[in-house]
Amino acid sequence: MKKIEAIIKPFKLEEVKDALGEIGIEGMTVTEVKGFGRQKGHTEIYRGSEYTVDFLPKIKLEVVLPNDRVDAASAAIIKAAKTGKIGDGKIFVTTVDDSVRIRTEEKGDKAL
Amino acid sequence: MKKIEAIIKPFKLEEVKDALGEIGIEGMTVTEVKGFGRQKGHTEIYRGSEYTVDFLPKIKLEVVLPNDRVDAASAAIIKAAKTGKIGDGKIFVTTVDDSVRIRTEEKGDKAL
Amino acid sequence: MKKIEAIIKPFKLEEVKDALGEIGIEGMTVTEVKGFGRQKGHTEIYRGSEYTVDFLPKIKLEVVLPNDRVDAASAAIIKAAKTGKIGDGKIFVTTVDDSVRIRTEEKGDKAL
Amino acid sequence: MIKKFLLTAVTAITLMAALSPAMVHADDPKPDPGGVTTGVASDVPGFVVTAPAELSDDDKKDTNKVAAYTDAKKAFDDYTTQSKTEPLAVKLADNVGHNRVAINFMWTLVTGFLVMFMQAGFALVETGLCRAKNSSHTMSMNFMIYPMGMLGFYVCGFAFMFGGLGAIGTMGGYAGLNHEITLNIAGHPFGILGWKGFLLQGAGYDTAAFALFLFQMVFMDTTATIPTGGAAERWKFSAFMIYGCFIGTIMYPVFGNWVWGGGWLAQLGTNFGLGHGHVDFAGSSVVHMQGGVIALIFCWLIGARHGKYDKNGKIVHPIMPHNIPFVMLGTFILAFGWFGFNPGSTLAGTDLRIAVVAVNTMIASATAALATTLYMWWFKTKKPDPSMMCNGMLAGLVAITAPCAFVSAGGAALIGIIAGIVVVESVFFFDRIGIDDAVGAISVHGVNGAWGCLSIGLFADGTYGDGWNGVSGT
Amino acid sequence: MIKKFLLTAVTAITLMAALSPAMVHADDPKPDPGGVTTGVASDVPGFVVTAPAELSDDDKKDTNKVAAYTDAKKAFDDYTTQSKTEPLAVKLADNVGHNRVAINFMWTLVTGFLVMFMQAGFALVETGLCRAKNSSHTMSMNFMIYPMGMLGFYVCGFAFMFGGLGAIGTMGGYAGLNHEITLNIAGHPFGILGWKGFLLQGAGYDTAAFALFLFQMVFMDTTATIPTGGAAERWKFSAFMIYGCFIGTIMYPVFGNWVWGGGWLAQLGTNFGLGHGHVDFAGSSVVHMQGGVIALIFCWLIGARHGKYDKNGKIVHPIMPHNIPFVMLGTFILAFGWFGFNPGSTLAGTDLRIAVVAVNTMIASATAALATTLYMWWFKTKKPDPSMMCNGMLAGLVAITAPCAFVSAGGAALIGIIAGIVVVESVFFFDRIGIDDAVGAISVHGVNGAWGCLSIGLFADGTYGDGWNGVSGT
Amino acid sequence: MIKKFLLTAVTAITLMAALSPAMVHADDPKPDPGGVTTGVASDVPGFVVTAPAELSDDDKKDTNKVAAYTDAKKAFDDYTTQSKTEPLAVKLADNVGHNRVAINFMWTLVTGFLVMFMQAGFALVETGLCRAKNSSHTMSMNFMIYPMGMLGFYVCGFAFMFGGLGAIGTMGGYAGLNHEITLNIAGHPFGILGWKGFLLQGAGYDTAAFALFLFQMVFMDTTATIPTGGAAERWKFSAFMIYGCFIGTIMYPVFGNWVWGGGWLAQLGTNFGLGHGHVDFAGSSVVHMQGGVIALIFCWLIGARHGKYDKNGKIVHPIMPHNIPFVMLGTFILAFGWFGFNPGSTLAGTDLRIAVVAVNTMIASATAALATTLYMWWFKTKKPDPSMMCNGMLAGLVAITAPCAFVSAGGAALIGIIAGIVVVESVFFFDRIGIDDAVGAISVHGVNGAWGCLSIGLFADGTYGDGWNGVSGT
Ligand SMILES: Nc1ncnc2c1ncn2[C@@H]1O[C@H](COP(=O)(O)OP(=O)(O)O)[C@@H](O)[C@H]1O
Ligand SMILES: Nc1ncnc2c1ncn2[C@@H]1O[C@H](COP(=O)(O)OP(=O)(O)O)[C@@H](O)[C@H]1O
Ligand SMILES: Nc1ncnc2c1ncn2[C@@H]1O[C@H](COP(=O)(O)OP(=O)(O)O)[C@@H](O)[C@H]1O
Repeated sequence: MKKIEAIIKPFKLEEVKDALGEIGIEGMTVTEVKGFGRQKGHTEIYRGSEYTVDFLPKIKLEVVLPNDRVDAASAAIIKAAKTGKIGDGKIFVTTVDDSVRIRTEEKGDKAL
Repeated sequence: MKKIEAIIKPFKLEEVKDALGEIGIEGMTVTEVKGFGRQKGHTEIYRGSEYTVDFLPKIKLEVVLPNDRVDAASAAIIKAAKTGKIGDGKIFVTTVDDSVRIRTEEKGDKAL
Repeated sequence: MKKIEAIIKPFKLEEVKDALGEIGIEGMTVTEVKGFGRQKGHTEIYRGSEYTVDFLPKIKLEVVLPNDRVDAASAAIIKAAKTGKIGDGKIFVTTVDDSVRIRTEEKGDKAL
Repeated sequence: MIKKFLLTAVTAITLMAALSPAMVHADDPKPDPGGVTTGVASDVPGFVVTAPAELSDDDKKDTNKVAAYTDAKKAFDDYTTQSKTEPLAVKLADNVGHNRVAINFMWTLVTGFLVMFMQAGFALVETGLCRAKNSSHTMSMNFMIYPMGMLGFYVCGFAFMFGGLGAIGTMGGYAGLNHEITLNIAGHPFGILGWKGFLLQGAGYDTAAFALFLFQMVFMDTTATIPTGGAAERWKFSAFMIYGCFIGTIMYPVFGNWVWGGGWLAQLGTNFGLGHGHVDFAGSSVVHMQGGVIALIFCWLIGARHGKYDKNGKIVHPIMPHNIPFVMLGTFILAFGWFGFNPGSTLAGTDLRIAVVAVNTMIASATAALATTLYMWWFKTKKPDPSMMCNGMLAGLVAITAPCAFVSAGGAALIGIIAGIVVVESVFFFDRIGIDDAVGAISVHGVNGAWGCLSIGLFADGTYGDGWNGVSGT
Repeated sequence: MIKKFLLTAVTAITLMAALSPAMVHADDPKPDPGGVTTGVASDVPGFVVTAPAELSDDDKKDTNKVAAYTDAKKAFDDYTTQSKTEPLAVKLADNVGHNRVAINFMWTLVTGFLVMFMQAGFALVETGLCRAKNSSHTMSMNFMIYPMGMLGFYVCGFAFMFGGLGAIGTMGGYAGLNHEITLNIAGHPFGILGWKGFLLQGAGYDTAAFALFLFQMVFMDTTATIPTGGAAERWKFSAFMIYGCFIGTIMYPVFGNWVWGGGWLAQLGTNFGLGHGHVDFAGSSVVHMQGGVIALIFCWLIGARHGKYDKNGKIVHPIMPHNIPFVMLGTFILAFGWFGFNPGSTLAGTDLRIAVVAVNTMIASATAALATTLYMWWFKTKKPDPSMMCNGMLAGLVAITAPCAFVSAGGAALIGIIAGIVVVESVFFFDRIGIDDAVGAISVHGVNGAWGCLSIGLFADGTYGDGWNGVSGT
Repeated sequence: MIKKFLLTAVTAITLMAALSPAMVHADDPKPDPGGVTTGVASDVPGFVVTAPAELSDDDKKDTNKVAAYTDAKKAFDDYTTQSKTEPLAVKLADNVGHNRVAINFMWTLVTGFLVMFMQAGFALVETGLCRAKNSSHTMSMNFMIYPMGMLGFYVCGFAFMFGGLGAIGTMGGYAGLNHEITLNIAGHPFGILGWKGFLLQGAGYDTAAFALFLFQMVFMDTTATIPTGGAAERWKFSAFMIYGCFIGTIMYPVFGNWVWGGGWLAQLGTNFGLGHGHVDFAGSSVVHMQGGVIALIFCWLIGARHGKYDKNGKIVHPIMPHNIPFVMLGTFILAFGWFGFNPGSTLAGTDLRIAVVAVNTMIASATAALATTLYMWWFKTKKPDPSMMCNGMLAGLVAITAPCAFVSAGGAALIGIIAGIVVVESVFFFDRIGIDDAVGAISVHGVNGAWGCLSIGLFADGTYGDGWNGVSGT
């Protein structure tokens, strides 16, 4: 089993979720995160003094799925999340040794 | 070393923490996440127009522990988090290559 | 490729970010989490009844980087995040099989 | 479904009644809906001298009655002749009377508006002290109790409470509300319930009656809002709506009639010589104690909120307020509204005691807030507790409500200090015996409402209150 | 850059004009800036008897005119002789008149303050109903409309609207604002615009004119704030500032002059015998319908917010309120301010009808809120909807604004119920046809403003309103 | 622990004193706690003619003194005879006087309530401008300053400030507070401190004195709340409580006595012919400048908040407001309360200048808010800054506070514009020199308070203010 961790722009969440839904991936977990990368923050002025806002709001999407579904899933995510502008985000794939569905204690791929 | 990532229902956090405490696991990190899975969201009505709330609040629990403690820990989590109703959540186990305690720079299992 | 997951004290974020910047690491993702460890929470009193606050606010920093940069990065994080008081946090290193930059679909180290 | 048709039918009938202009019995005093005839020379205290009532035959045997009669007759004759030589003065007197009544109207209305604004204060305090997930529910309860209570009071509550009030002295002396159902027990009249002015029609359709309605209605709403605080976070909205129907129609008006509507509690003085009978200037007992007791019953019946107590009743997780700024803004709004609550109860801007009442209210709230803060800080939890500061100030305000017009500033200060300490002990007490009161309503309003009533006897200094409940002397 | 210099130049000139003390034409009534001469015996209704105007020759042929003249003459002579024998009464009359005018001043000012506070209510309702990310923008729009509107009204709006008002009856009868531009069409005078009292100078620098300015200015600001709610979340701040310049200077005052400033809508009665002409006691049409219509145009022109509708106009994502407690606190502040809005429109604390007006306002708001809640709960969405409860109460308040002084409590209750149901239907209607109104301003103010005007005819019960717009009889 | 016993002992003694009814010296004017004798014929301006004081022998040599005496004597005799023939008029005069005093009481109390509500405004502005983690602390400071300040003022502050005030002209002329400690320097009396009315007892236990207490107390609390804003987020709560004890007892009353209590600053006019002496209608200097200066000292002493400045004093992280809607709601509440602050300072609803004062206050707040917004937008930061908009409006309100009764609307507009620009410059200035003022209190209250005082001289237009501080002529 593999885990896809995708960092995407917040307003893209709806599209990415639908894209994954279309290829039959129903389960995912989403976290609000703050990203810092080549997409620089911007400077703001408050009562005459400047300050930079460098952490930008992003969404981290985690999907655990069987190995054979990884490429299809990441392709779907890329297609939905891509705007071509800087800061579109990243996809990281890591190996998951085991997974369990708490409700039924099913293990492995069945648990997803 | 292994990392257990458990996605559980928010009101179960207290019980899972106590369950892990009983088997001597003191350290863990908790994140508020939004889950999407077989447990469908529900439709709400606001001023006459319907909208679906499909992301449900869940809690992600991360515990890094030596390999030999993994099974005991996940059993404890399952026992505490299980309600038998859909949406109880998942447990994912991944390998951690190394870990360091920042305060003392201890490495490996001693760092947990 | 490797992923460094650092759990640090919130007011240290600025310093850790600058420290990583100095050794050329530009991209990272930050999440607000709640930590539970040897650093016990403290008991508070509200209208005469006591309650313990056991989950303390922490920041989780995730940086994916090529294998040869891992040691330099974790050394930098430790130097910046260390206060010597309990609860400074942990660093976990895990392997990342693959990574993709959504904007350009570049793969592997080039994607970071 | 039947429930719906039932209710639509009831509303239709009440509206038919509301619209049909009920006639006024010939012999009843004529109501003045246009506000044209209210406020005349007779409202100028001590100006118009009225002819004394004719002596009955046996009265005539009583020499001092006869002497009193002749004096009054002479004064009346002098007045009549003199008013012929001073027609302009007499004409002017009508306007002076109208000005006086206008001042009293304005005072009653403006203070009434301030008391109405206290609804927002209660809503904020209760929502702030509860959890964020329940803020919409708590706010909506506080929001809907205002219209529900008002309509109940409009349909029949006002008629029950003030149906038999008699003349509204300060606002033009309109005496159309003159029908009190009275039981005669052991030769003494026991006023039970008023029975006039339903739907503010007929005898009720008079400017003075309307002003009284507004003032008394916002008082009723204060009582209605207190239980929504006590039993917050566990009250099904539909059950709450049913409670809303009864508070304004029956629960408040009946007790209100007994104390303020000329009912038997007020008649205790005249009937049984018990001083002035049950004295309550601005409603520590009628409004706050009643609200506190209802809150106590609800908290008791519904039981505590999940997770607060473990099996054997020890507090495991105190349920934390989610927004302290809301709580304090709400308390400030309540303190601001309370300036309408106490001084307004004179129903007369021309009664200059309002300055003393306002200052007493302020002083008591200050000493109570300070006493609670220091008591918590030094003797109880070793730390200043923001939510208790607010409960302290509110306790002071509730306690001073009954005695505010009868005590001096020093008395008000002392009442406040005791209220401040009593509220802390009673919050702890109710927590200990397992009654989960979300906002401390039982302690602030119930316990301190009682203390307010007691304090009148202890601290009244006789500078005000002559002729209260028909008994002369302060 | 030129834009900046242009504007600084304009401000400099206006300020020069503002400071230079404009002179007052000799024959015009003398303004009283120090408030010393306002409020004298002539303000005591029915006290001073003035000499009747001399009869012209042909008048003399008309017997009843002659008879009327002689009676008036005799009354005048009696009064003059009598006032010689009662010098003290006459001297006292000045003070009684001053007291009466002081009561009216105080009532107008205090109710004016209450209406000013409604700005905070509108700001909270609008900000609460929009998304958190726009809360600063929505609050700032609501904040800046207050000074922008005021300055526009100060520079020329007040002069346009009340330039030709004539005597301010209740506040000392100052008649300096006497210049109305009138068109003569088919022999009838059509008042179009006032033309006196610019920058509150010359004839405008009088205490009564200032009191009127304060009261009418906060009314204007209520109209100005409504569109900021309707078109919230998509209005560039600079475009909003431009709107701010025009609402106070031209848009509101012109229509206001026609209805309240003695313009042709008010003259419909005297000109064409259409009853009292356009009657609007407290501004359902002038303030609320105007605000609602402006909101409708803005929402239509700017279009809906992104994401709310999909291509073919079906609502996909209703944009959720981010803070219900703000919305309900705002609605309470508005209900509190409304006690200034309606009763204040008498501009007279001595007009005791204020009590009836206040109670009618309260009852209508209650029945409307209840009607909306039950209608939504039972017939529409099967669940109580907090935001609609607030819209319901506001709809009731808007609807009762025009008829409030002319109807009985029963009438007010019915107006409220219909308003409560109308607002629900109209919110759904506008959502369906794709006009995205962030806070329901069009339905609450526009539609219910219209309903308010209609309801006067239906429910007026003749107990008040004699001599309105110069036409006797109620 | 001793600290606790010490304090409980002190409270016990003060309460003993507070309760014991202090006796009133025989020759002192009798206080009227019940409000029964206040407001009589003598309160009707120009009605009662009092007998002139007997001439001393050498006076008799001065012919015009003699002539003046005879005229006064004749007027008195005419009045006495005439009042015999018009007994009804004289009787009526008492009621007209009572009505007049009641109007003044009501105005002073209602405006006093509005000023009390400003506490909530200050609390919201300060909490909104600070960080969320400190919201409880900032709110609690603002909450507790109200009772602390009040009790200090009640115990001795009021006596120090108004002990030697003399007759309270507008509210029944009670002159019991007649003991001012005066130093005689170079033949001129320098009033330093009042010494009567401690614990509102004896001479203090009078309705007029209580009304004055309420009004002046809420003014003192405004001064007390300003420093909690300036030095927010870094003030230990216990240290704050100690500050709270001194502001109401010593700091404010001493300076207040000099300006308003008949002290030497007010006597500058009569002593040294310096015009009317230090004129301050509603407290730009007494309240705001004093608050601003105290805030300056606290910010300076405590130093800046961590993280705002780097080592060499450059601003690295401006500390951002956490809740703009709070700030703007607070500013609206302050603007609403300010209608009580300025117009209320006449202590007389019958002084019709209140309308001009209210409008001037409004206009100045509008021009200031607009000036600040445009100045920031165009010249300083190229973007409208919500928090500066609020500071601008508050600066306008503070600046107009002193001149509000003496200037025309144009003058008020200009004072506002200058205040709006001055506040921006001074916020930037204090930031630059390293004084970290969390809410801009120093600039808004201190600097603009000074500007308010200066502006009286520049813009007064002589339509009001005759006889101010005992010097005739405007
Ligand atoms: N090395 C990294 N490890 C973890 N997250 C990263 C890394 N680099 C970038 N990110 C995340 O991806 C987001 C976008 O990356 P960025 O470099 O700004 O744009 P792009 O990837 O399009 O060049 C960042 O905001 C950050 O959240
Ligand atoms: N493939 C997945 N990857 C990551 N998280 C998942 C996955 N599937 C489910 N989850 C998480 O587990 C939660 C519960 O799963 P769900 O399918 O709703 O119920 P159950 O596991 O009981 O069938 C989801 O809300 C989601 O947060
Ligand atoms: N086993 C673990 N797995 C994941 N996170 C942990 C673990 N142990 C500690 N943490 C995180 O590290 C933080 C600091 O650890 P703690 O034991 O409190 O202090 P220290 O590491 O200095 O002894 C904790 O608050 C928690 O967030």
